[in-house]
Amino acid sequence: MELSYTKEEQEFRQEVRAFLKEKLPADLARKVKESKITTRDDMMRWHRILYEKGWIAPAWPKQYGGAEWSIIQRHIYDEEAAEAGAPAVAPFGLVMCGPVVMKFGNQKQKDFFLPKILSGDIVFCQGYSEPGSGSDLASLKTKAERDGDNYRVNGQKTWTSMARWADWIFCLVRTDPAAKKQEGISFLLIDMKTPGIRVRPIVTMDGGAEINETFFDDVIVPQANRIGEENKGWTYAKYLLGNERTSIGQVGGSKRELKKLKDIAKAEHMDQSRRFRDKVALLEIELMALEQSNLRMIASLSGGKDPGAEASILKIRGSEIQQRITELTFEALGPVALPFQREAMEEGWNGEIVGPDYAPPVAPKYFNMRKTSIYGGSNEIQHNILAKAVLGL
Amino acid sequence: MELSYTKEEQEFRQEVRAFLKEKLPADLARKVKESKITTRDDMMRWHRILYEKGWIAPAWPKQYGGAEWSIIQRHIYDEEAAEAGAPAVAPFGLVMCGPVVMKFGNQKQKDFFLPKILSGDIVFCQGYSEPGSGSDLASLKTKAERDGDNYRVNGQKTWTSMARWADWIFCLVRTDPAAKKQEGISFLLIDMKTPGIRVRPIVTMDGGAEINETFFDDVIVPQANRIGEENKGWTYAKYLLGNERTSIGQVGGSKRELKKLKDIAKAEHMDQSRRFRDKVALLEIELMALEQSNLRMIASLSGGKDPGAEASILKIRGSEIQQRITELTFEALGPVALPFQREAMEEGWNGEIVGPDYAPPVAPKYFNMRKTSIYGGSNEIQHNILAKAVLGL
Amino acid sequence: MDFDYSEEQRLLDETVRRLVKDEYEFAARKKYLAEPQGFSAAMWAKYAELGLLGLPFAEEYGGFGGGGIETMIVMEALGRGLALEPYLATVVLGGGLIALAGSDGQKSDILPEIAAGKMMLAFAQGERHSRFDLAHVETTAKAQGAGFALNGRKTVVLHGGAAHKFVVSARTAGSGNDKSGITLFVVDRDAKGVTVRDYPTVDGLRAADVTLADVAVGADAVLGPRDNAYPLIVRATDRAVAALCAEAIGIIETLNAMTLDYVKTRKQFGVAIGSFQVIQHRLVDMLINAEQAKSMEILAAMSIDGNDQRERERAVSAAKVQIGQSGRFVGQQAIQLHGGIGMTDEYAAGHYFKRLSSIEHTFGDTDYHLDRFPAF
Amino acid sequence: MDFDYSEEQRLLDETVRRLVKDEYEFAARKKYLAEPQGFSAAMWAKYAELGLLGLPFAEEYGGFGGGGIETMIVMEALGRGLALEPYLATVVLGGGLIALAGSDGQKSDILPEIAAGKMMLAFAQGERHSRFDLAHVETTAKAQGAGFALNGRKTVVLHGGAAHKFVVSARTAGSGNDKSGITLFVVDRDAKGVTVRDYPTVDGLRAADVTLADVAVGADAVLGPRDNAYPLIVRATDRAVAALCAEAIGIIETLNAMTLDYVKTRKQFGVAIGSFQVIQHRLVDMLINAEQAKSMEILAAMSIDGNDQRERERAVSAAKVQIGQSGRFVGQQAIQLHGGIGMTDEYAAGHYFKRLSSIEHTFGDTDYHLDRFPAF
Repeated sequence: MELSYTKEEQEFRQEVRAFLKEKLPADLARKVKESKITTRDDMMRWHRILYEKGWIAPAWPKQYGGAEWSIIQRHIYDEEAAEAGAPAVAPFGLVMCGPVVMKFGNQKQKDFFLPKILSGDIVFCQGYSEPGSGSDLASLKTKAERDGDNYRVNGQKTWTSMARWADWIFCLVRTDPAAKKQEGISFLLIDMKTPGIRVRPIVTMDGGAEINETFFDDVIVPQANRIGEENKGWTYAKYLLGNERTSIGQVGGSKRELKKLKDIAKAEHMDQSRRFRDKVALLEIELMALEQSNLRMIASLSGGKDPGAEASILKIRGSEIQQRITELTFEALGPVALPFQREAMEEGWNGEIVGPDYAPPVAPKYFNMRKTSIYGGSNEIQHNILAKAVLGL
Repeated sequence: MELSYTKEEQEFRQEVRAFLKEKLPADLARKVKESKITTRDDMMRWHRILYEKGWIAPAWPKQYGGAEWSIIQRHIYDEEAAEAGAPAVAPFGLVMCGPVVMKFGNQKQKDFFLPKILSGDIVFCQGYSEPGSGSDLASLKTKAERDGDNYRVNGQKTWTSMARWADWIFCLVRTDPAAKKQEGISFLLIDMKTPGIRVRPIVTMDGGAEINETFFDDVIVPQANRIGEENKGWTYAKYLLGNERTSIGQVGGSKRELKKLKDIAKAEHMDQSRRFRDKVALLEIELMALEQSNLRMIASLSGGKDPGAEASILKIRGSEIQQRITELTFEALGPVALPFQREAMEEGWNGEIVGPDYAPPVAPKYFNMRKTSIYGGSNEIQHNILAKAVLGL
Repeated sequence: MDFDYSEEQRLLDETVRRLVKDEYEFAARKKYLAEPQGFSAAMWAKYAELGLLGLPFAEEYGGFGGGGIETMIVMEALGRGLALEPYLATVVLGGGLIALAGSDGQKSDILPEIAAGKMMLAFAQGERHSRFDLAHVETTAKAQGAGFALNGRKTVVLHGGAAHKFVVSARTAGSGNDKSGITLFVVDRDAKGVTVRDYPTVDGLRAADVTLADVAVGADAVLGPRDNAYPLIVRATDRAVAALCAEAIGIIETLNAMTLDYVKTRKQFGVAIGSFQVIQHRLVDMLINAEQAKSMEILAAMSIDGNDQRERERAVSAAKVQIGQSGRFVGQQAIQLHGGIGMTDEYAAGHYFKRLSSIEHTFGDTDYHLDRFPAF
Repeated sequence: MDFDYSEEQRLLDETVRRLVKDEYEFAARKKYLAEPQGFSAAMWAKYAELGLLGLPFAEEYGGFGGGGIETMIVMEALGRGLALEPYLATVVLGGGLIALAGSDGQKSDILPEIAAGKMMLAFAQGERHSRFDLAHVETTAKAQGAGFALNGRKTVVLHGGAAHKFVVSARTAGSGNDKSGITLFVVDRDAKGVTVRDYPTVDGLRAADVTLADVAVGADAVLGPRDNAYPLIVRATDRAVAALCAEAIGIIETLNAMTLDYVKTRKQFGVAIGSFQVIQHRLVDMLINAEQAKSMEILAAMSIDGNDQRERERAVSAAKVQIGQSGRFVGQQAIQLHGGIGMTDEYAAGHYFKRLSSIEHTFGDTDYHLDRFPAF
């Protein structure tokens, strides 16, 4: 047993660190660290830098232009990028759709999509959830009817993150309404510029609008844009959901946010409060434990084992920790967190902030992070998964 | 709205207080306050004193020799008795079986049992639970077969508190094995001296033996000792379980125990610990809230409303509070709570105690009180009841 | 012992509940939010009409002599509708301070105007570094002629933007967070040197930063005892806390009802999610939290008019702790059980959750009140 | 980065797990409890035979040079069986102190004897008013001739009754809870003036009060630096805490397995109670608690041999906090889900629960270690 990294892994960490120091634009890192609103341009700027370095797709095989890193290398990169304040890269093409195209797409689809996902020329968004489907994803109703060489798609997707930024959407659609619910689903790639697609932003309670409703009204999609076989989409969808379970606990991001919580608490003299110190200590211990649990899982994965359902543990505790950090930051600030100053979170705003500079995002973030125990399979669903798959109940 | 008691109620409280001051034997009160083991003699000594005063059956009508107190008077008495350290009076005859005899028994049964329950000449115990029945009480298997004018009873009851002290047991037995599970049950009163009854103490993890297994091996019971109709026992059993729901939260006892926790904490200088003070404060606030909730329910009962399932709230929070008090007492004592000194909890023991005088019962009590969220319908069952009856789920 | 309302209280309860039910539907509230002051001028007039704005004042000042229970009844109802108007700021806090400590002149100048719906007040107390410490006052009032010159900056003054007058705490002696040396002043919003920066708060209500630059006030602007306003501030704030607890109960009960309704109708995997045992038990825990919190709300309301300061503070702080904890649990679980829809701005649950969070951090959070509650 | 055991560690793990499985069934444990010393002399001999008693010592003293991970492996297995023998007292604490700070003479006198199973040690440290403060030492050691005279009373000395020698902390200078002025002494149990009162503890193990009345010891009884044993005590205690964490993991995992098994077989209302969703989620929470605790157990074991004191204390205290919380949750829920049967002495769950509770209050409880963990 050995806690430390191999010499090669340590060198890799140095390389990552040097790269981040040199190439990560300071204004982007500041935005991330100050929880300001990042734009599509911000995201794509960083995408291009990673693309040029050859690091945009850490898990992709080299033959498709990926970095083909080991799982430990990916973990090291994630840690360093989170600490440095690198903006998130949209996962929908690189982590979700890309691997599906690679595994189940035909040669033409691979040739067309994979290079563009890498370069950022195509940004994907995800068309899974629907109003009413919630955790019961397979109950989806958006239908695609054959129409010559095309499908005619009608229906509605919801909670579509980045729909307004995306060039394409990958969609689960019902192609056989008579079949059992998992069996009549197909996996389509749809150009967002196709007539009949309408996107409506959903404002969330924190005042942001990261998510959208996406409406499909007689949208014509070539059958050539279907991945794999008709009515086998559920298989591809499940494959997609199984990817990248090791970063599901968001340890790197939480470590960065915990550090920020401490900075804010110090500035507010809350490090003098025994009660508050205890809460932060308990949270930090939970996070230490989660980090260790994550490392254990990574070590076991890199030893060739399948984490499977156990990754649900990381999702549950990880989301609770993310939420708790924002909860305590709100507590640290107290009454001065109450003014609602969304404009102060936007780039280029020059007005005078009420309270300290770090105040505006604090309460909205607490509100917004309630989502982490809901999305991606609610924590209740994760409990069900663990009960069944790990405990055999 | 008025928090305070009426003049009459205040006078009643004074009367109770004066009585307790005069009549409650100091050695008994000390035993209770020091959590020493009380004996059958202790209990019966106090029983006789209350009997002579006419207060042994607060809820019984005067025609049967009860005090016929209002629900508020009963609450006042409970509060004062708990604070003074009066020993518990066995509830099995007075609170449980007596009212069933009164309501469903025949005249002969009333004439025989009620005066003896009052005087203490008959102490009852309860034969409901069986191994395997748990929260699913109606699944009981002990059977009573007709044999001339008698029943022949075979089977086993468990968790029988006070079985070794009791003169009689009231039992649920299966008289029609073919009927649906609630419909073939009868309610029998059985003399514990009947041949074929064997009692085996169950030692619990705290080292005590309050509870027992009671075995019935061809026990002959006259049909005259059946309450009401054959196979209608479930109706009487349910009536019994509905009694005395207002004291289910054990507020009086918890107030006394909280006070003791504070005394111990002070003696151990734990009142100097901010963390410990906070825990005690949070617990006291929960108890204040529970007391208010209890008073609200009592006021509503005395206004003629039925608390029904809402009493389950008192059971859940009340048991949690009882447990938490013992948990914090254990914490307050720390390592000196670890020596196991059961003999020091018994009367007349003159040895030298390891650690402070109040140490011996602390850890055993913590262990023992885990039962409060299990017995009388586990807290999970109480949740089920509330979900169904109050929330309509 | 009696937990039933008197006939008058029952009527009041019915009146305000009906008002909120009829006039404060979620859609109506959205419209009120868009009004210039961020709340409904028409509702304010209705409150006046129904006598709510003078409720706690003596009859001679146009009031009805109501106490803690009456305020509780009103605040609970306002909580149910997430009402936006400055009832707490004007009636409970501003008016409350005038009623508690005002001179006859101040009372007859101000209270009837409040009761009539013509004047709004705000309590300019908090400062950037005061957090919840009521004695932390850096704003100064220096003697100047027969009166005083006020200098300082107050922040997150509830409904400061709508106020015609401010009750301002300022230091006439001492420094830092000395409990003595604090004096209250009644200051016109239009007085020279007063600048008000109005902004929304995260719960949709309004607050303001109030800057005082050499604001000259007369000796008659002093409210209550000179140098010794601290106990008065504590008392008024305790009333505000009891009122906030009542508002929180209105919110908690509404969220519980909303969530119960949702789980009964929302289907997943072919059945209502309320049929899942885990969801059922969660709702039971929300119910228990609500019941415990309600008990403490009532205790605080019953204690608030008493003269035993220790008992009053104990009850109020215990209530704020209990309601802070219950409210956080209920709020978070209500969002969780609603799932995605609960996260959206167009659905009501999130707004209730935000107001509940905001109440938790107003006039002392859970830790602050835990500190004030004497365990030993 | 590697969380797999080395081949040797794997073998050790297999060996001790098998030993406990074969020899420490619950029924066997009951018999061991009834032995005169309250544990199994035969098991102790087996531990010696398998090399477990010398595991952490250098080879020259009959040991195997094992570190934190090896101790973790053994303690985890002992936890699984709720083993009664004084492994912690003799090997980890007593032997550990000798190995850390003993003179060559002390090491060669004592360590081979421990390894051979012929000598047991106990650490006589705690006193009536010390709680968890390792610097609170009232026992005195006054210079007397070339040696010292020891006076004082130690309480709840783990396995003091079985010990042949005590390592005693005593004050050679300073007072109260000064960190300096503490010296360790090796004292024979048979020395004149030593009285041992042996008793069971609530978890079924044994402890003793050790009274020292003018106990004369030579200068060669001093263990480690004179007046400056405090850092040594902290270091040895940290090892004991890491070992206790491992024992706790053995218990937690056993309780989880036992409870899982129980809910799969126990029927209520015609179905296994494990089919109820609330029970299922509870078991998942127990699993998550166990996983988080196990992560911290490993972290503590890996850190314990390091020389960075701050890192070591941080890891050890974090582990004790996590395991204290997880252990309390798992223990209480295991009893709850077992229902009545879990409350009985004849069923194993209660015994695991009691030992877990006892561990929580040994060498610093959750609050103590939370205090030692630097949040800022």
